[in-house]
Amino acid sequence: MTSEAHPRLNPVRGAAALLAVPALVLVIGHFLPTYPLRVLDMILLYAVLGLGLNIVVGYAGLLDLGFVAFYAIGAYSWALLASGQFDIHLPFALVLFIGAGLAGLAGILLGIPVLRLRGDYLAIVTLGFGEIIRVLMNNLDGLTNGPQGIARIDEATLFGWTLATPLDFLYLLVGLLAVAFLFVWRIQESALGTALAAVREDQDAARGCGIDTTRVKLVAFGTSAMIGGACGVIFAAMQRFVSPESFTFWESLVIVLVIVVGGLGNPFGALLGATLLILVPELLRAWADYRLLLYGMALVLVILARPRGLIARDYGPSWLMRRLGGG
Amino acid sequence: MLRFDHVTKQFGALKAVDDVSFEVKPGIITAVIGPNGAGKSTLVNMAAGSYSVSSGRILVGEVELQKLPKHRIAHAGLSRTYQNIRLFDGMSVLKNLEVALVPSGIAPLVADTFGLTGRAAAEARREKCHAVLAKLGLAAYAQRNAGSLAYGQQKLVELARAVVCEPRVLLLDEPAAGLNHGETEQLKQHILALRAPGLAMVLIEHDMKLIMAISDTIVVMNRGRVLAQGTAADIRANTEVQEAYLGQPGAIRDIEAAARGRRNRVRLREGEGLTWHQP
Amino acid sequence: MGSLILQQTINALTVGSIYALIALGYTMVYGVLRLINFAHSELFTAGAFIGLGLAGALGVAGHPLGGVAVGLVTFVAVGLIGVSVEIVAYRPLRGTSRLAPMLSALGMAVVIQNAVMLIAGRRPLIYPSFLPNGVVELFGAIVTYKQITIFTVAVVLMVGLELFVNRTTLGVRIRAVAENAETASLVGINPNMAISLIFFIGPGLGAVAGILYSSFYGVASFTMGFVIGMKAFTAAILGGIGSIPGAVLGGFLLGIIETFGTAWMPVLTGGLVGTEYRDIFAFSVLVLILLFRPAGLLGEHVSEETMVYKSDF
Amino acid sequence: MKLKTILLAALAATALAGAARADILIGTAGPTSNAEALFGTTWQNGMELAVRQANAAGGVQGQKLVLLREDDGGDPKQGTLIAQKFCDNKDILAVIANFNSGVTIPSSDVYNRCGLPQVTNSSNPKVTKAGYKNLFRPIANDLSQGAAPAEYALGTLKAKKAAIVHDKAAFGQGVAEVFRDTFTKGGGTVTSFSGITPTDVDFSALLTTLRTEKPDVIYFGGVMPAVGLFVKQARELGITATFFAADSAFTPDFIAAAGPAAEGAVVSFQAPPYDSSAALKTFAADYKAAFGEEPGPYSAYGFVEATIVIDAMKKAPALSRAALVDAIAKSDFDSIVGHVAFTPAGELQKPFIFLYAVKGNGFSLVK
Repeated sequence: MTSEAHPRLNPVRGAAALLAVPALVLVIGHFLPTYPLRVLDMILLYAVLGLGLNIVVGYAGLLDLGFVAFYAIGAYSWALLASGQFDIHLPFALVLFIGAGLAGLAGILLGIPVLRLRGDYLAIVTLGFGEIIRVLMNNLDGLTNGPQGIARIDEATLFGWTLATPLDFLYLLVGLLAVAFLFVWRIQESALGTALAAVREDQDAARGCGIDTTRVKLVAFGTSAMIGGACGVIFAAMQRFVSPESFTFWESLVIVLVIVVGGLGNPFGALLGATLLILVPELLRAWADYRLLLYGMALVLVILARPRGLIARDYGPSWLMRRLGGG
Repeated sequence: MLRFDHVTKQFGALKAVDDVSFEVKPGIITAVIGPNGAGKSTLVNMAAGSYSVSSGRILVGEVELQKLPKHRIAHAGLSRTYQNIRLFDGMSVLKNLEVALVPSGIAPLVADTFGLTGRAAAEARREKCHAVLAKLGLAAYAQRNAGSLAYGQQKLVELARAVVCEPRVLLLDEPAAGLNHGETEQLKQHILALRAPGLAMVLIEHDMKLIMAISDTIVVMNRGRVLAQGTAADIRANTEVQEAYLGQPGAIRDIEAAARGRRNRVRLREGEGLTWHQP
Repeated sequence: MGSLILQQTINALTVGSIYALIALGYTMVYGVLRLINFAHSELFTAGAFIGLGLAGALGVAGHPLGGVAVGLVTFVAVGLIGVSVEIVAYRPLRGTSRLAPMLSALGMAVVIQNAVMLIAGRRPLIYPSFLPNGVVELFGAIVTYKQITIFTVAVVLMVGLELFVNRTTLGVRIRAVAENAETASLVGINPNMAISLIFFIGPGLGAVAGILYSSFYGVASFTMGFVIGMKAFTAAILGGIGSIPGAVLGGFLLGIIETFGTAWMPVLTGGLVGTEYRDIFAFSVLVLILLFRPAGLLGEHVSEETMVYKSDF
Repeated sequence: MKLKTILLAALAATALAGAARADILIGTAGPTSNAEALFGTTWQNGMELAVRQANAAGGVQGQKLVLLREDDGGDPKQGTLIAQKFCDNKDILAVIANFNSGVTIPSSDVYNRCGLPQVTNSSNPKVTKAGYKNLFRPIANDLSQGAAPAEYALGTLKAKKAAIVHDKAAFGQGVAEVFRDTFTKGGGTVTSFSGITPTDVDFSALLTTLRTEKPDVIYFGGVMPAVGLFVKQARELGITATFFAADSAFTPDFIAAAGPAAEGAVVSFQAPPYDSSAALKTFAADYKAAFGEEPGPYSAYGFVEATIVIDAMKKAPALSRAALVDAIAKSDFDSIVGHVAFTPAGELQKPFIFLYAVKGNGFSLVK
């Protein structure tokens, strides 16, 4: 009976499946011209962002419309701690943790007052928070250099390996994506995931079952913010320039769209959604003027056809593992 | 075990529950009956923390429930079912039950997420859920989505979810509402089977046959106040109760009929299950 | 000092009138469907451009009376667009999840904005004012006829809407559906009909706001909807989303908060917080209101006890 | 109907891409969507005009030129993606990109890595700080653009007090800060230095405060349409100070938007008046013939930037990226706006700034 609920994986197949895909992506990366490679980098970055936001939106059912704030905090961490701005030059690995940590902290600090709000109100407050952070980045000239942004950020070096080319970042991002993927999958399968799902399905009943919903939501918020922060650090390292215009409300929406189009609460959904939302606008470049119009139409059509996303919640990694393990 | 001590709930000008005091003892089934609007559900919702308490105390053992946040009430040993089913529709039946067993506190949660507590603890929780499902005849549905089950089965899943965490007090809010005869019969058997020395069960129900068949003591409420309490026979004899149910002659007939049938089967020991607090 | 305060109040009421008119569209849709209609701000923009096109076609640009005609026709035209948007992009999603229609609304916002861009061009268009010219001095403050007209039109429309919703059969039906769509349909009210009506009136009012706005500022650009939409939405929340008087109050209040915040915050904080924080005032107010009075100022206070919905999205 | 249009556009785009392979390609990226769509589009139209004229004159070494126009949306992320796309396309020999400083800075890293000559229109002084040899800026940077009006206000207008407003965007704040510093250094007093948001349309609150400061001049660091609205609303509130604005306001739109309020406003621009020289007059007429509208605020710059690239192609010993970098660095000719020659840092040797005042329906040169 339990084997049905929680299949024992065939470890060889499981490991093969887990390693094969990232390895394949890396191999492909070596043969790609640089432009598609950069696009691939962006897809992976947004996939990780999607995985992070999914914890809050997909698992816990809380709409966060200000996710870009955490991304911005991460990006500015690297920009401030590894540039000539204050002449601080910390190592990349350390800032990755600082950025993620600061973002997580911001998530928790924001979460404490707002997480008792429900649904739409939470969405609106997070939206307001996202905008406030962006306006602060734009206005605190002494700290962030305001609208001019911070240029000439250090090249990232990870244990002697300098991240310079898009291919370098592909390695980093594939690694990060793998870690994030395993992490969110683990959350989904663990007691925390169960608690988050209960919060999503029926908050009151969840509390009736003894779930401290506020605290569980806080954990989700903080974790997701941390992932957003880590992505921000990497984004700043890739661009070597940050300015407030990279962190508009539109970015938050794109990340929400990544998971909603791909499939809420499904890690595969974030991967598919990121692929579509980054790739489609690039492919539509040929249409120039009609690009955004078509993009908007495609969005509406996808949502009308599959309101719960392209990949249903149930067909996640656990399902795949069952298929592989049982097959 | 569960004690209401001068409990009042005020909704604006309306006193939905007005200075109610009684105690529910472990090991038996206590029914709370009364016409619509009598305050039964309000009472349950206050005990479960869904409503705040305007004044008075609700105690499980020495713990004052009205001071606790809602989720701590569950930790204090009180669990409930809902009048309108409130299952986690999008989750499997098994997961629905696992929710009730999620460890509390951040540290255990984080430890569990990273697999630090090992598989054993999670396995043990899962086994427990399976055991309860088996007991309630739901084993076959463990992997089904709760929302996809038939109404009667959903009611049972809710019951399973309420008992899997081994509560000391179990509040059943109209468990038989909407069930057909066969399902009600099945439910009756399950409730009786759940009777245990350490468990105080409170049953709110409109189905008088079911009440008379399984409850050991009865509290009658009307207009927010306790009108009468006692065995089925006491209740039947109470003129105030008859007045309250005037216009519902069928109900009073049910009470009488059921009480007659029951007297022969169960002998209720005096003084057990119901204690009076005179205002 | 007195005239300064008066001047700022007049400024605030002008901006507030426009916020309030747009906020009505958000609040009505939200009240019935619990949907944040992101496309609303773009319909506001579309209204300004359609009005401009009409005025050009009819040759009435710049005439106040012509403005009334243009306003009426634009109201209907944009109202019909609003109704179609609902039928095409929101109705099929009703009952799926709360997230899907909202994102569909976002998609529609992108579509409408770019359609306006492709049709009307990227260049901000100089807008012929439909408002009368002239100035009166009032205790040292300068009040333009334009400001007076905007305020009057807005107040007339808002009072009209309030009367419509409370005094007419159609209005009562809308309220019934807003209260509870299921019960309303039991007593024979077609919820779709009421919802269509809301998607006619809301965008229609938004379109009029678009014309007033562009007439007042003298320019219309295809991107102008987004920010003003956010502000108007804030106003709707501030007043209590779902409440019509709330949206009006919220609009005026937000106008006042922004104006006085912008004017005095730099003085009060010794220049630390400057005028560039204008948008933050709006959003901070939004956040604070939601934290301490989630139902808004005039919204019905919904305690957790009486909320009977399961999942949020 | 709409579908048909889209399909036609798609076909056209495909046809263009197909034909382009044999030709010399010049890439350009700027914001042709979002808030700055007007600037980006008319700027690119200016280049398009230069390319068409060059083709009509026989192209370069017998080959036709094709301008590949991309939309970066003013978004740094898209800017770098486009940069890489251009880098990867070996047929692209030069790019004119980007319009926004915030996009140019990260993109210039990418262009530098593939040695693609980049001519930029973004005026922030930081843009050229990286010292990239392949990056050229044939326009005055914010330093010159902010300083000239301040000197004029102090010297010619004898202004004592200035209020400064900027739109809190990279360009607007940049020039406003230069104006402030120059004005203060020259002995003037700055009564206030306020930021607004670029999307603002209502300045009444700020203006009511400014009115009490009674400044002699008000400098507005920002772009259209905000600058037009600002001037108009200021006059409506009875503010009589002389206005100063940056080059974005050098367009008939500004006069139309502000109406009579624009009269006397001083605008800096990097070209002599359109009607001052035959070349500029021709440009304006040609532009109107080609695109059916008046040139945008940055059309002339786009035209000049494309001309620089085309001129370099004609003079370069070989048609390669590296050869073009050298050839552009050696640019030495008179464009429609003035003489083009670069410093080793890629800046214009003699940045030209002209000040105009609004007179009636036109601009007249004041300095």
